[in-house]
Amino acid sequence: MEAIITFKDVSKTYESGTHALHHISLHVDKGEFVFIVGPSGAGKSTLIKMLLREETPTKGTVLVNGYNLCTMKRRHIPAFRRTIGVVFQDFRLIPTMTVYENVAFAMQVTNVSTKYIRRRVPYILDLLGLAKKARSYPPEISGGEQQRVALARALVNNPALIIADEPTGNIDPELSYEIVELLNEINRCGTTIVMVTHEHGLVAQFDHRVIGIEKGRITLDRGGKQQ
Amino acid sequence: MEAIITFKDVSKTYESGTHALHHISLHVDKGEFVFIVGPSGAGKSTLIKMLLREETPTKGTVLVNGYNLCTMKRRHIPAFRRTIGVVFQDFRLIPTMTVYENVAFAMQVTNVSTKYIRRRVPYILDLLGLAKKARSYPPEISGGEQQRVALARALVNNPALIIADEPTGNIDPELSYEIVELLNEINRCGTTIVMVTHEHGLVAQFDHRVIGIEKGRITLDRGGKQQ
Amino acid sequence: MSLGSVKYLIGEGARNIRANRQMSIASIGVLVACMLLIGAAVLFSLNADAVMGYIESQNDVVVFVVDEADEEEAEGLGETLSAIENVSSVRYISRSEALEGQMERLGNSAYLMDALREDNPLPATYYVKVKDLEFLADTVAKIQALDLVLEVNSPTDMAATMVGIKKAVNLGGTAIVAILGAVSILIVSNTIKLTIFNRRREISIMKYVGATDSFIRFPFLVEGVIIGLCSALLAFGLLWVGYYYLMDWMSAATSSWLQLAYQHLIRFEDIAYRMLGGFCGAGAAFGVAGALFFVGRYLKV
Amino acid sequence: MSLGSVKYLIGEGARNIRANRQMSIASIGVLVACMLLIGAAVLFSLNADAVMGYIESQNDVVVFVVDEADEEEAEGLGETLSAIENVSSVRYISRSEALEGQMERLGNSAYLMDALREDNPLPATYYVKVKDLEFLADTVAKIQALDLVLEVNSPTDMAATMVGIKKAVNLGGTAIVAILGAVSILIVSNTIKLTIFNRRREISIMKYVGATDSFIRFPFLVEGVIIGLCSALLAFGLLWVGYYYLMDWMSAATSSWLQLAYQHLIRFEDIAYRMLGGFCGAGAAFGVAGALFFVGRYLKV
Ligand SMILES: Nc1ncnc2c1ncn2[C@@H]1O[C@H](COP(=O)(O)OP(=O)(O)OP(=O)(O)O)[C@@H](O)[C@H]1O
Ligand SMILES: Nc1ncnc2c1ncn2[C@@H]1O[C@H](COP(=O)(O)OP(=O)(O)OP(=O)(O)O)[C@@H](O)[C@H]1O
Ligand SMILES: [Mg+2]
Ligand SMILES: [Mg+2]
Repeated sequence: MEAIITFKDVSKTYESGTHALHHISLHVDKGEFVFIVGPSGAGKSTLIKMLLREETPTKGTVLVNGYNLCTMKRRHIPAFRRTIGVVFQDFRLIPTMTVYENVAFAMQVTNVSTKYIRRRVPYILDLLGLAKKARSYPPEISGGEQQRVALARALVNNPALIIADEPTGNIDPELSYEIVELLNEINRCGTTIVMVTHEHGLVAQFDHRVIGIEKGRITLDRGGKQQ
Repeated sequence: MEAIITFKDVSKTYESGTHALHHISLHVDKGEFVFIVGPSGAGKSTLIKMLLREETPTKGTVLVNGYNLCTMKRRHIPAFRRTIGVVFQDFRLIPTMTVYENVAFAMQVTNVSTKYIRRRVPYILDLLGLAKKARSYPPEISGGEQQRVALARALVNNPALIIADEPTGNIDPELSYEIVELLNEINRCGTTIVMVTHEHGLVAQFDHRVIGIEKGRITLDRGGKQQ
Repeated sequence: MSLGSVKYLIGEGARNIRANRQMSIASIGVLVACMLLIGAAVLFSLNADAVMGYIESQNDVVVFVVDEADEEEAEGLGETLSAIENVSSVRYISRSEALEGQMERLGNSAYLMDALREDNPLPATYYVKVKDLEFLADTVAKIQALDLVLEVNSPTDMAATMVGIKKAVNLGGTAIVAILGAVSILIVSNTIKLTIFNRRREISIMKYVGATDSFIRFPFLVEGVIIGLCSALLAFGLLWVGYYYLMDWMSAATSSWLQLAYQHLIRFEDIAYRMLGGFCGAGAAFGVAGALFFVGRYLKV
Repeated sequence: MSLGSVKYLIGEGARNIRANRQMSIASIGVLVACMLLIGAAVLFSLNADAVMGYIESQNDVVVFVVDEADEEEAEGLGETLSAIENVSSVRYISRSEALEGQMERLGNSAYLMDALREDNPLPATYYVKVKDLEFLADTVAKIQALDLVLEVNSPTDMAATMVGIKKAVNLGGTAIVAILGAVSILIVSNTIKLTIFNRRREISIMKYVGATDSFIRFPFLVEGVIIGLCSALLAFGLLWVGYYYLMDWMSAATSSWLQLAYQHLIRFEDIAYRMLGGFCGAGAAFGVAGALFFVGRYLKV
């Protein structure tokens, strides 16, 4: 199958001197659902940030969605990022925008019609149980609600690739299950999903590929039984 | 036993009109270990914020550590807060201070000797596996590391009451277990602990009192077998 | 960008002003303060220039006519004088008028000169006003070369002084406005920096969601231009009111000096359009500078 | 607070300047700009005052002595005049000196007055300088009342003008400094607001950890005072250098008017201490204002 994510011998050393990733090589095919697990500080978020070109590798090559992130021009980054939906570990909601505006913003940048935005955003918010919070500002909602807004923003554009860095860390187990079920549903329609999680329960319930990272190295790469 | 936390018929309605808590009455005795569980948006963080006087109840009375939080003078708040160690759901680390300084700051405000601070802070950081990150700034460390810094800050003053709002949401299960084990240890020495968590696994492993909150009401209050 | 996008982005700019109220108010305060300073300096230097011009025009070149000249010849000289390029006006004082003037000037001691009435030693005189004091020496030389001219007394020293003062006023005014301008740019750009620094996280989040640089900049531009134009109007209004109060106060002043100055002050209406234009331009530049120069550094994520 | 705490808090203040480099630089820029403006205005108005004072001192009251007075009597009058309160100096011109002076003033036309040599109609004269033109009328009345005084010609109109201009310069100078001061306070307080607004989250976190208001304020105070004092020194140095260059330029100027003005300008050293004091005071006030007024609103958590 066609690869949507390719890491070729990628290493990352932060300016502070921390070696976050060591010689990572990795393929994720179109349509896969990948869990990334590992202890705190292992380098999971660093890997995710690399996929978004928030960080660039110190060594090696990263290819995502057909873009070579190491050689791409700065002006092509926005177009590239629009092909991806991301849930950040620290949410990254804009505090001066309401929940609705935060989600709508991700659509506005893609140049779709206002009419479509007006229909799509409430639909997604409703899907994640946020309908009542549409007009609240991020600091006025609970941690779990904020996390779901971040998720809503990642889903709203129907991206080909969804990257989620612990999208259920602040959410109760029942809702977490529903959310992964939703992602599973989306995955079935062909969207590739990469999800970092600490919840072994979820990983066990959904039988997908699992990549384990420890101290910046891949220590586990187990395919799900669907493969 | 003596009560350290007392909620008397507390209701909270936010300015936005959200009824976050309805007629909550609650006692926590000195030396107890209490898990608070419940779905996202149930009002757990609101309850925690009330304990810290970050929010004041719309109706009812809150007594913590011998202070009546509804009638206390503004100038007594700092002294009151120093008797409590808190892990916030959103960490609340100061981004312009290093990890070390963030933890040391909580000690500086209590007026203890510099010598003691210099000994105590590295000890606590080491205990939480943060020794190597002491000189990093919060935006330069991983989510789980940030969460542990917040925990270190809560523990460093040996407070009589520790309040933790999802202190393990960003931490892998093994480390989470160790952290709750650590809190358990501290609890055995007489410290009262109130911990909000979504991880049913942890709640099951440590057999303590569990308070369940749903839609702003207490729906469950089950004593652990120690009681 | 589609029309929908542009509409959205303009709306965003307007919304941001409300969302960042504290910053908007602070920016407007700083901008108005700077514009007021510059506006006041411009008004002051234009007025000083006008008053100096008036004082300059009060200086006469004194031309003594030879005693031999009769009335007709003297008149002819007057016409010749008027024809000289740099001469703006000519006033004739006959010999007897000159004596009377002299006596008048002595005041109560005038009788001392009574003895001179019979044999008037004073010559007939032309008081000549020149257009531009800077070319006074030239003009005096031309007059001196004329027939019937006994003697030319020119206020060379006074002229040098006046030319000096006028140059100083011009130079000083320009310098003050330039310095205020430079200082204002420093202050305003620091304010813009602070305001945008405050929102660096917001900007980086937008980039991570896939916004292009111009998509992020445009609302900043709209916001800055709105704030700039509001400040321009506010500063213009305040300056107008302040100037009118000042004029009012001067017109009521008893000092003849202030009265004299008052009559030669420029009216606000005379420069209102240019000033409003300048303010609005500066205000708009505020928005452009903010969006183009200062947002840029936070876009590199 | 213990000594350890105070040391820690001072250290925090210094550290914050580095930690918030962007904001510190912006604040210093704004402060220096404002101080430069005010300092320049103060220097200008003090100098204008000094020059006006010199010009004022050039005005003479002319006292004509009666013809009957002999040399001795005239000298006596001089002493009496000097003794009058508001009189600063007295200069005597005898009758013959007066005539020669008159002739000199006529320049080449002096021969016109040759006839008067025999029967000099001009009186002996005292040129009296007064200390304060404002009380000129009083002084003139006193002189008029003296014996041997034939006539007093006083520059009443000139005096009124000079008094008017001096008042205007004083008033204008004070007004400019006051307005600049007010504008600066507006600008600086807006800058402080922005800087502290930027750190509202930090402040609230400190409160949640149990810091008292004063514990949070103290580092802001230290930080503000350090920034204020740095700005004061910077502004003072820049002003000093600038003033010296200006003086240098004026001393080299060929215009006699500028030369004259130059000789009566005040030296920077004469006001350096007061100005440095003022700047440092304003700088320190910056820190105090920031810590006391503007931090306050974010402490209420
Ligand atoms: N911006 C940065 N500068 C320097 N070091 C960093 C930076 N970000 C992360 N690190 C370090 O790199 C290592 C890997 O961090 P990363 O965020 O990838 O961990 P993680 O696997 O996501 O952990 P967690 O589960 O706690 O989120 C950690 O040691 C961290 O301290
Ligand atoms: N500052 C606020 N202003 C208005 N509404 C708020 C505010 N904070 C919380 N709420 C609302 O109050 C309700 C309870 O919020 P709370 O943060 O207590 O939930 P929680 O139990 O902590 O949820 P989570 O598990 O997601 O953190 C939610 O509906 C939330 O949207
Ligand atoms: Mg992470
Ligand atoms: Mg919560």
